[in-house]
Amino acid sequence: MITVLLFAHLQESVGKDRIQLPIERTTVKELKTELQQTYPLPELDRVMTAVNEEFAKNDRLIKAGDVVAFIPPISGG
Amino acid sequence: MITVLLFAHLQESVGKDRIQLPIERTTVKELKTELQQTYPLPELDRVMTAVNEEFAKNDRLIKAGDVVAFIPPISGG
Amino acid sequence: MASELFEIVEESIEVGDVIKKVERREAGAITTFIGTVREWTQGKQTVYLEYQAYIPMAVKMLSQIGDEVKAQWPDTIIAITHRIGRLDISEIAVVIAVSSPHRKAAYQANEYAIERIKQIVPIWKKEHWTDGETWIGDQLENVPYKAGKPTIKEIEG
Amino acid sequence: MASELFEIVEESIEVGDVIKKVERREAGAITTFIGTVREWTQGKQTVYLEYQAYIPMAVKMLSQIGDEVKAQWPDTIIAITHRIGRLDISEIAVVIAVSSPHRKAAYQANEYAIERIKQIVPIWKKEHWTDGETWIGDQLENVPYKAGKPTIKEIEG
Repeated sequence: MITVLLFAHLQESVGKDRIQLPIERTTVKELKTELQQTYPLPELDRVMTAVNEEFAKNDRLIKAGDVVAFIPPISGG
Repeated sequence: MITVLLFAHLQESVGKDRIQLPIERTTVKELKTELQQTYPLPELDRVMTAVNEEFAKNDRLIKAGDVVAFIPPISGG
Repeated sequence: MASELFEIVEESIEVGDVIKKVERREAGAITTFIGTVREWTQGKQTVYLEYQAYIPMAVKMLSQIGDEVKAQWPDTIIAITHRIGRLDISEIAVVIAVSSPHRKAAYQANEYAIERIKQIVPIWKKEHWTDGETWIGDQLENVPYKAGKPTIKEIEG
Repeated sequence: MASELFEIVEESIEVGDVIKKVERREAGAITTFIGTVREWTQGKQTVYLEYQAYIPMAVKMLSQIGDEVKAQWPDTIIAITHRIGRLDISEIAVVIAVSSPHRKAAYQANEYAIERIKQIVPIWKKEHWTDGETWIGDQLENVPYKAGKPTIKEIEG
Protein backbone atom coordinates (compact mmCIF):
# COMPACT_ATOMS: atom_id res chain seq x y z
CA MET A 1 0.00 0.00 0.00
CA ILE A 2 1.24 3.50 -0.88
CA THR A 3 -0.20 6.57 0.85
CA VAL A 4 -0.61 9.74 -1.19
CA LEU A 5 -1.07 13.08 0.60
CA LEU A 6 -2.77 16.00 -1.08
CA PHE A 7 -2.67 19.66 -0.10
CA ALA A 8 -4.11 23.02 -1.08
CA HIS A 9 -6.00 23.02 -4.40
CA LEU A 10 -5.03 19.39 -5.11
CA GLN A 11 -6.89 18.39 -1.96
CA GLU A 12 -9.93 20.39 -3.05
CA SER A 13 -9.88 18.99 -6.59
CA VAL A 14 -9.94 15.43 -5.31
CA GLY A 15 -12.20 16.08 -2.34
CA LYS A 16 -9.96 14.34 0.17
CA ASP A 17 -6.53 14.81 1.73
CA ARG A 18 -5.15 11.30 1.22
CA ILE A 19 -5.47 8.36 -1.17
CA GLN A 20 -4.39 4.79 -0.40
CA LEU A 21 -3.20 2.79 -3.41
CA PRO A 22 -2.56 -0.99 -3.40
CA ILE A 23 0.74 -0.72 -5.27
CA GLU A 24 3.98 -2.60 -4.51
CA ARG A 25 6.48 -0.66 -6.62
CA THR A 26 6.28 2.34 -8.90
CA THR A 27 8.03 5.63 -9.65
CA VAL A 28 6.95 9.20 -9.01
CA LYS A 29 6.26 9.68 -12.71
CA GLU A 30 4.19 6.50 -13.04
CA LEU A 31 2.25 7.33 -9.90
CA LYS A 32 1.34 10.75 -11.26
CA THR A 33 0.11 9.22 -14.52
CA GLU A 34 -1.89 6.62 -12.66
CA LEU A 35 -3.56 9.19 -10.41
CA GLN A 36 -4.45 11.39 -13.36
CA GLN A 37 -6.44 8.49 -14.89
CA THR A 38 -8.73 8.44 -11.84
CA TYR A 39 -8.72 12.00 -10.48
CA PRO A 40 -9.00 15.51 -11.96
CA LEU A 41 -5.37 16.39 -11.33
CA PRO A 42 -3.89 18.00 -14.47
CA GLU A 43 -1.67 20.13 -12.20
CA LEU A 44 0.27 17.05 -11.11
CA ASP A 45 2.73 17.63 -13.94
CA ARG A 46 3.67 20.96 -12.41
CA VAL A 47 4.04 20.10 -8.73
CA MET A 48 6.95 18.79 -6.73
CA THR A 49 6.85 15.45 -4.99
CA ALA A 50 8.08 14.36 -1.59
CA VAL A 51 8.63 10.74 -0.67
CA ASN A 52 8.76 10.12 3.08
CA GLU A 53 9.09 13.88 3.69
CA GLU A 54 11.98 14.37 1.29
CA PHE A 55 11.81 16.04 -2.09
CA ALA A 56 12.12 13.49 -4.89
CA LYS A 57 12.57 13.56 -8.65
CA ASN A 58 10.27 11.94 -11.21
CA ASP A 59 12.43 8.82 -11.55
CA ARG A 60 12.48 8.14 -7.80
CA LEU A 61 11.33 4.61 -6.93
CA ILE A 62 8.38 4.23 -4.56
CA LYS A 63 7.58 1.03 -2.70
CA ALA A 64 4.78 -0.19 -0.45
CA GLY A 65 4.76 1.65 2.88
CA ASP A 66 6.08 4.90 1.45
CA VAL A 67 4.23 8.16 1.99
CA VAL A 68 4.11 10.31 -1.13
CA ALA A 69 3.10 13.96 -0.88
CA PHE A 70 2.47 16.29 -3.78
CA ILE A 71 3.79 19.76 -3.04
CA PRO A 72 2.17 22.55 -5.09
CA PRO A 73 4.18 25.77 -5.38
CA ILE A 74 4.76 26.94 -1.85
CA SER A 75 3.23 30.18 -0.59
CA GLY A 76 4.11 30.27 3.10
CA GLY A 77 6.17 32.88 4.89
CA MET B 1 27.40 83.79 27.33
CA ILE B 2 28.15 80.55 25.50
CA THR B 3 27.22 77.19 27.04
CA VAL B 4 29.56 74.25 26.46
CA LEU B 5 28.28 70.71 27.09
CA LEU B 6 30.66 67.86 27.87
CA PHE B 7 30.00 64.14 27.67
CA ALA B 8 31.67 60.81 28.36
CA HIS B 9 35.38 61.04 29.17
CA LEU B 10 35.46 64.79 28.44
CA GLN B 11 32.97 65.28 31.26
CA GLU B 12 35.11 63.19 33.58
CA SER B 13 38.34 64.99 32.63
CA VAL B 14 36.83 68.37 33.46
CA GLY B 15 34.76 67.18 36.40
CA LYS B 16 31.54 68.80 35.22
CA ASP B 17 29.04 68.43 32.42
CA ARG B 18 28.82 72.06 31.35
CA ILE B 19 30.90 75.23 31.24
CA GLN B 20 29.55 78.75 30.82
CA LEU B 21 31.86 81.18 29.02
CA PRO B 22 31.34 84.97 28.84
CA ILE B 23 32.11 85.16 25.12
CA GLU B 24 30.22 87.20 22.50
CA ARG B 25 31.61 85.72 19.29
CA THR B 26 34.10 83.00 18.46
CA THR B 27 34.56 79.97 16.20
CA VAL B 28 34.60 76.28 17.02
CA LYS B 29 38.33 76.18 16.52
CA GLU B 30 39.01 79.21 18.74
CA LEU B 31 36.71 77.86 21.41
CA LYS B 32 38.58 74.55 21.51
CA THR B 33 41.91 76.35 21.85
CA GLU B 34 40.55 78.58 24.59
CA LEU B 35 39.15 75.63 26.57
CA GLN B 36 42.41 73.73 26.27
CA GLN B 37 44.21 76.60 28.04
CA THR B 38 42.03 76.12 31.12
CA TYR B 39 41.05 72.45 31.12
CA PRO B 40 42.83 69.11 30.57
CA LEU B 41 41.20 68.45 27.21
CA PRO B 42 43.86 67.35 24.72
CA GLU B 43 41.20 65.13 23.05
CA LEU B 44 39.30 68.20 21.86
CA ASP B 45 41.26 68.14 18.62
CA ARG B 46 39.80 64.75 17.82
CA VAL B 47 36.14 65.24 18.68
CA MET B 48 33.22 66.51 16.66
CA THR B 49 31.35 69.63 17.64
CA ALA B 50 27.65 70.40 17.60
CA VAL B 51 26.30 73.95 17.76
CA ASN B 52 22.66 74.12 18.83
CA GLU B 53 22.29 70.38 18.28
CA GLU B 54 23.72 70.37 14.76
CA PHE B 55 27.11 69.09 13.75
CA ALA B 56 29.45 71.97 12.89
CA LYS B 57 32.87 72.37 11.32
CA ASN B 58 35.87 74.08 12.92
CA ASP B 59 35.24 77.39 11.12
CA ARG B 60 31.63 77.63 12.28
CA LEU B 61 30.85 80.93 14.01
CA ILE B 62 29.48 80.81 17.55
CA LYS B 63 27.69 83.68 19.22
CA ALA B 64 26.31 84.41 22.69
CA GLY B 65 23.33 82.21 23.47
CA ASP B 66 24.57 79.25 21.45
CA VAL B 67 24.92 75.83 23.01
CA VAL B 68 28.09 74.06 21.96
CA ALA B 69 28.48 70.34 22.58
CA PHE B 70 31.62 68.30 22.07
CA ILE B 71 30.82 64.88 20.66
CA PRO B 72 33.50 62.25 21.28
CA PRO B 73 33.43 59.24 18.94
CA ILE B 74 30.00 57.72 19.29
CA SER B 75 29.56 54.26 20.78
CA GLY B 76 25.80 53.84 21.02
CA GLY B 77 23.70 51.22 19.32
CA MET C 1 14.99 22.27 23.44
CA ALA C 2 16.67 22.26 20.00
CA SER C 3 13.62 20.62 18.47
CA GLU C 4 11.49 23.55 19.63
CA LEU C 5 13.53 26.04 17.66
CA PHE C 6 11.38 25.21 14.63
CA GLU C 7 7.64 25.08 15.09
CA ILE C 8 4.39 25.01 13.18
CA VAL C 9 1.60 26.25 15.44
CA GLU C 10 -2.13 26.81 15.19
CA GLU C 11 -2.46 29.54 17.81
CA SER C 12 -1.24 33.14 17.59
CA ILE C 13 2.51 33.70 17.78
CA GLU C 14 4.10 35.81 20.51
CA VAL C 15 7.17 37.52 19.06
CA GLY C 16 8.80 37.64 22.48
CA ASP C 17 8.58 33.87 22.87
CA VAL C 18 10.53 33.33 19.66
CA ILE C 19 13.12 35.93 20.63
CA LYS C 20 13.65 34.23 24.01
CA LYS C 21 14.73 31.05 22.26
CA VAL C 22 17.76 32.74 20.72
CA GLU C 23 18.78 35.10 23.54
CA ARG C 24 22.17 34.44 25.13
CA ARG C 25 24.85 36.36 26.98
CA GLU C 26 27.39 36.22 24.17
CA ALA C 27 25.01 37.61 21.52
CA GLY C 28 24.89 41.36 21.13
CA ALA C 29 22.52 41.40 18.17
CA ILE C 30 19.12 39.84 17.57
CA THR C 31 17.19 40.37 14.36
CA THR C 32 13.60 39.34 13.87
CA PHE C 33 11.42 39.08 10.82
CA ILE C 34 7.68 39.21 11.39
CA GLY C 35 5.47 38.32 8.47
CA THR C 36 1.92 39.60 8.91
CA VAL C 37 -1.25 39.29 6.87
CA ARG C 38 -1.39 42.25 4.51
CA GLU C 39 -4.77 43.72 3.66
CA TRP C 40 -3.94 44.85 0.12
CA THR C 41 -1.97 42.93 -2.49
CA GLN C 42 -1.76 44.46 -5.95
CA GLY C 43 -5.05 46.30 -5.53
CA LYS C 44 -6.98 43.31 -4.19
CA GLN C 45 -8.38 43.39 -0.65
CA THR C 46 -7.83 40.34 1.51
CA VAL C 47 -10.49 39.53 4.11
CA TYR C 48 -8.58 36.71 5.76
CA LEU C 49 -6.05 34.01 4.96
CA GLU C 50 -5.93 30.30 5.53
CA TYR C 51 -2.58 28.55 5.85
CA GLN C 52 -2.17 24.83 5.43
CA ALA C 53 1.04 22.85 5.98
CA TYR C 54 2.38 19.38 5.51
CA ILE C 55 3.34 19.65 9.15
CA PRO C 56 6.03 16.99 9.76
CA MET C 57 7.84 17.84 6.54
CA ALA C 58 7.49 21.58 7.20
CA VAL C 59 9.17 21.19 10.60
CA LYS C 60 11.88 19.10 8.97
CA MET C 61 12.50 21.71 6.27
CA LEU C 62 12.61 24.54 8.83
CA SER C 63 15.18 22.53 10.69
CA GLN C 64 17.13 22.03 7.46
CA ILE C 65 17.14 25.80 6.99
CA GLY C 66 18.55 26.01 10.51
CA ASP C 67 21.37 23.66 9.47
CA GLU C 68 22.08 25.71 6.37
CA VAL C 69 22.23 28.90 8.44
CA LYS C 70 24.55 27.27 10.97
CA ALA C 71 26.87 26.20 8.15
CA GLN C 72 27.08 29.68 6.68
CA TRP C 73 26.99 31.76 9.86
CA PRO C 74 28.40 29.45 12.59
CA ASP C 75 27.98 31.91 15.47
CA THR C 76 24.25 32.43 14.97
CA ILE C 77 21.26 30.78 16.62
CA ILE C 78 18.00 30.79 14.70
CA ALA C 79 14.41 30.00 15.68
CA ILE C 80 11.41 29.97 13.35
CA THR C 81 7.71 29.66 14.17
CA HIS C 82 5.08 29.54 11.41
CA ARG C 83 1.38 29.65 12.13
CA ILE C 84 -1.28 27.80 10.14
CA GLY C 85 -5.07 27.89 10.08
CA ARG C 86 -7.19 31.02 9.70
CA LEU C 87 -5.42 34.37 10.07
CA ASP C 88 -7.01 37.80 9.99
CA ILE C 89 -5.47 41.01 8.70
CA SER C 90 -2.35 42.09 10.65
CA GLU C 91 -2.03 38.75 12.42
CA ILE C 92 1.41 37.19 12.48
CA ALA C 93 2.04 34.29 10.09
CA VAL C 94 5.75 33.78 10.70
CA VAL C 95 8.48 34.94 13.07
CA ILE C 96 12.19 34.37 12.45
CA ALA C 97 14.64 35.32 15.21
CA VAL C 98 18.42 35.18 14.83
CA SER C 99 20.96 36.02 17.51
CA SER C 100 24.62 36.61 16.80
CA PRO C 101 27.61 38.24 18.44
CA HIS C 102 27.70 40.62 15.47
CA ARG C 103 24.88 42.32 13.65
CA LYS C 104 25.85 41.71 10.02
CA ALA C 105 25.42 37.95 10.38
CA ALA C 106 22.13 38.41 12.22
CA TYR C 107 20.67 40.35 9.30
CA GLN C 108 22.06 38.08 6.61
CA ALA C 109 21.01 34.82 8.23
CA ASN C 110 17.53 36.15 8.89
CA GLU C 111 16.96 37.25 5.31
CA TYR C 112 18.39 33.99 4.01
CA ALA C 113 15.89 32.07 6.17
CA ILE C 114 12.78 33.83 4.86
CA GLU C 115 13.91 33.33 1.27
CA ARG C 116 14.43 29.62 1.90
CA ILE C 117 11.08 29.26 3.67
CA LYS C 118 9.45 30.48 0.49
CA GLN C 119 11.37 27.87 -1.51
CA ILE C 120 11.31 24.65 0.46
CA VAL C 121 8.86 24.64 3.37
CA PRO C 122 5.56 22.99 2.39
CA ILE C 123 3.09 25.64 3.53
CA TRP C 124 0.32 27.06 1.38
CA LYS C 125 -1.94 30.01 1.79
CA LYS C 126 -5.44 30.55 0.54
CA GLU C 127 -6.54 34.14 0.07
CA HIS C 128 -10.12 34.96 0.91
CA TRP C 129 -11.40 38.13 -0.74
CA THR C 130 -14.82 39.75 -0.58
CA ASP C 131 -15.62 38.15 -3.95
CA GLY C 132 -13.88 34.81 -3.87
CA GLU C 133 -10.94 32.74 -2.73
CA THR C 134 -7.94 30.95 -4.16
CA TRP C 135 -4.87 29.03 -3.17
CA ILE C 136 -1.81 31.17 -3.88
CA GLY C 137 1.14 29.81 -5.76
CA ASP C 138 -0.07 28.12 -8.89
CA GLN C 139 -2.42 30.54 -10.48
CA LEU C 140 -1.16 33.81 -9.15
CA GLU C 141 1.74 36.17 -9.46
CA ASN C 142 3.75 35.12 -6.47
CA VAL C 143 4.94 31.70 -7.51
CA PRO C 144 8.21 31.58 -5.64
CA TYR C 145 10.26 29.86 -8.32
CA LYS C 146 11.88 31.56 -11.26
CA ALA C 147 11.03 28.72 -13.61
CA GLY C 148 7.50 28.04 -12.37
CA LYS C 149 8.70 24.97 -10.56
CA PRO C 150 11.66 24.61 -8.24
CA THR C 151 14.73 22.81 -9.41
CA ILE C 152 16.16 20.12 -7.19
CA LYS C 153 19.12 22.43 -6.69
CA GLU C 154 16.91 25.17 -5.21
CA ILE C 155 15.37 22.62 -2.92
CA GLU C 156 18.54 20.99 -1.73
CA GLY C 157 20.15 24.36 -1.00
CA MET D 1 2.54 60.27 17.67
CA ALA D 2 5.24 60.85 15.04
CA SER D 3 7.50 62.39 17.67
CA GLU D 4 7.31 59.18 19.70
CA LEU D 5 8.75 57.10 16.90
CA PHE D 6 12.21 58.10 18.12
CA GLU D 7 12.91 57.87 21.81
CA ILE D 8 15.72 57.88 24.34
CA VAL D 9 14.53 56.17 27.52
CA GLU D 10 15.96 55.33 30.92
CA GLU D 11 13.82 52.31 31.72
CA SER D 12 13.96 48.88 30.09
CA ILE D 13 12.67 48.59 26.52
CA GLU D 14 9.76 46.33 25.58
CA VAL D 15 10.35 45.06 22.05
CA GLY D 16 6.59 44.68 21.51
CA ASP D 17 5.99 48.35 22.26
CA VAL D 18 8.37 49.43 19.52
CA ILE D 19 6.88 46.94 17.04
CA LYS D 20 3.38 48.28 17.77
CA LYS D 21 4.43 51.73 16.58
CA VAL D 22 5.09 50.49 13.05
CA GLU D 23 2.31 47.91 12.64
CA ARG D 24 -0.28 48.66 9.97
CA ARG D 25 -2.68 46.80 7.77
CA GLU D 26 -0.82 47.46 4.54
CA ALA D 27 2.53 46.19 5.85
CA GLY D 28 3.24 42.50 5.43
CA ALA D 29 6.79 42.61 6.78
CA ILE D 30 8.27 43.94 10.00
CA THR D 31 11.95 43.62 10.81
CA THR D 32 13.43 44.39 14.19
CA PHE D 33 16.97 44.81 15.39
CA ILE D 34 17.58 44.31 19.09
CA GLY D 35 20.96 45.35 20.42
CA THR D 36 21.76 43.74 23.76
CA VAL D 37 24.64 44.02 26.20
CA ARG D 38 27.16 41.35 25.30
CA GLU D 39 29.14 39.72 28.08
CA TRP D 40 32.33 39.08 26.13
CA THR D 41 34.02 41.44 23.68
CA GLN D 42 37.35 40.35 22.29
CA GLY D 43 38.15 38.21 25.31
CA LYS D 44 37.21 40.85 27.88
CA GLN D 45 34.31 40.24 30.26
CA THR D 46 31.83 43.07 30.73
CA VAL D 47 30.13 43.34 34.13
CA TYR D 48 27.73 46.10 33.11
CA LEU D 49 27.48 49.09 30.78
CA GLU D 50 26.57 52.69 31.25
CA TYR D 51 25.10 54.65 28.38
CA GLN D 52 25.05 58.43 28.26
CA ALA D 53 23.38 60.58 25.62
CA TYR D 54 23.12 64.18 24.58
CA ILE D 55 19.40 63.57 24.73
CA PRO D 56 17.77 66.34 22.67
CA MET D 57 20.33 66.02 19.90
CA ALA D 58 20.14 62.22 20.00
CA VAL D 59 16.37 62.35 19.47
CA LYS D 60 16.89 64.83 16.65
CA MET D 61 19.47 62.59 14.97
CA LEU D 62 17.26 59.52 15.31
CA SER D 63 14.53 61.51 13.65
CA GLN D 64 16.96 62.55 10.90
CA ILE D 65 17.73 58.86 10.31
CA GLY D 66 13.97 58.37 10.01
CA ASP D 67 13.89 61.03 7.30
CA GLU D 68 16.79 59.42 5.47
CA VAL D 69 15.04 56.05 5.58
CA LYS D 70 11.80 57.58 4.32
CA ALA D 71 13.66 59.14 1.40
CA GLN D 72 15.29 55.87 0.37
CA TRP D 73 12.44 53.43 1.17
CA PRO D 74 9.28 55.55 0.91
CA ASP D 75 6.87 52.76 1.89
CA THR D 76 8.53 51.99 5.22
CA ILE D 77 7.75 53.19 8.72
CA ILE D 78 10.57 53.13 11.25
CA ALA D 79 10.69 53.49 15.03
CA ILE D 80 13.81 53.53 17.19
CA THR D 81 14.15 53.44 20.97
CA HIS D 82 17.56 53.66 22.66
CA ARG D 83 18.03 53.18 26.36
CA ILE D 84 20.57 55.03 28.50
CA GLY D 85 21.81 54.62 32.07
CA ARG D 86 23.08 51.40 33.61
CA LEU D 87 22.47 48.18 31.66
CA ASP D 88 23.32 44.66 32.77
CA ILE D 89 24.33 41.74 30.55
CA SER D 90 21.61 40.73 28.07
CA GLU D 91 19.56 43.85 28.66
CA ILE D 92 18.32 45.67 25.58
CA ALA D 93 20.14 48.86 24.60
CA VAL D 94 18.38 49.60 21.33
CA VAL D 95 15.39 48.41 19.31
CA ILE D 96 14.79 49.35 15.68
CA ALA D 97 11.51 48.31 14.07
CA VAL D 98 10.69 48.79 10.39
CA SER D 99 7.45 47.88 8.67
CA SER D 100 7.03 47.67 4.94
CA PRO D 101 4.70 46.12 2.39
CA HIS D 102 7.69 44.10 1.15
CA ARG D 103 10.43 42.40 3.10
CA LYS D 104 13.51 43.51 1.17
CA ALA D 105 12.98 47.15 2.12
CA ALA D 106 12.29 46.20 5.73
CA TYR D 107 15.68 44.49 6.02
CA GLN D 108 17.61 47.17 4.15
CA ALA D 109 16.12 50.11 6.00
CA ASN D 110 16.68 48.43 9.35
CA GLU D 111 20.34 47.71 8.70
CA TYR D 112 20.85 51.21 7.33
CA ALA D 113 19.42 52.66 10.55
CA ILE D 114 21.76 50.79 12.91
CA GLU D 115 24.78 51.81 10.83
CA ARG D 116 23.69 55.44 10.94
CA ILE D 117 23.02 55.31 14.69
CA LYS D 118 26.64 54.34 15.15
CA GLN D 119 27.73 57.31 13.02
CA ILE D 120 25.62 60.27 14.02
CA VAL D 121 23.60 59.74 17.21
CA PRO D 122 25.41 61.22 20.24
CA ILE D 123 25.31 58.28 22.63
CA TRP D 124 28.30 56.88 24.45
CA LYS D 125 28.87 53.72 26.38
CA LYS D 126 31.18 53.06 29.28
CA GLU D 127 32.26 49.47 29.77
CA HIS D 128 32.64 48.27 33.33
CA TRP D 129 34.87 45.24 33.70
CA THR D 130 35.91 43.34 36.81
CA ASP D 131 39.23 45.23 36.74
CA GLY D 132 38.31 48.67 35.47
CA GLU D 133 36.17 50.82 33.27
CA THR D 134 36.45 52.99 30.21
CA TRP D 135 34.40 55.04 27.79
CA ILE D 136 34.33 53.26 24.44
CA GLY D 137 35.07 55.05 21.23
CA ASP D 138 38.25 57.01 21.65
CA GLN D 139 40.68 54.65 23.18
CA LEU D 140 39.33 51.35 22.00
CA GLU D 141 38.91 49.27 18.90
CA ASN D 142 35.36 50.08 17.99
CA VAL D 143 35.67 53.68 16.90
CA PRO D 144 32.86 53.80 14.38
CA TYR D 145 34.60 56.00 11.82
CA LYS D 146 36.97 54.80 9.17
CA ALA D 147 39.22 57.81 9.57
CA GLY D 148 39.12 58.04 13.36
CA LYS D 149 36.75 60.98 13.12
CA PRO D 150 33.59 61.29 11.06
CA THR D 151 33.61 63.45 7.99
CA ILE D 152 30.84 66.00 7.60
CA LYS D 153 29.62 63.90 4.70
CA GLU D 154 29.15 60.84 6.93
CA ILE D 155 27.28 62.98 9.38
CA GLU D 156 25.02 64.73 6.92
CA GLY D 157 24.10 61.45 5.24
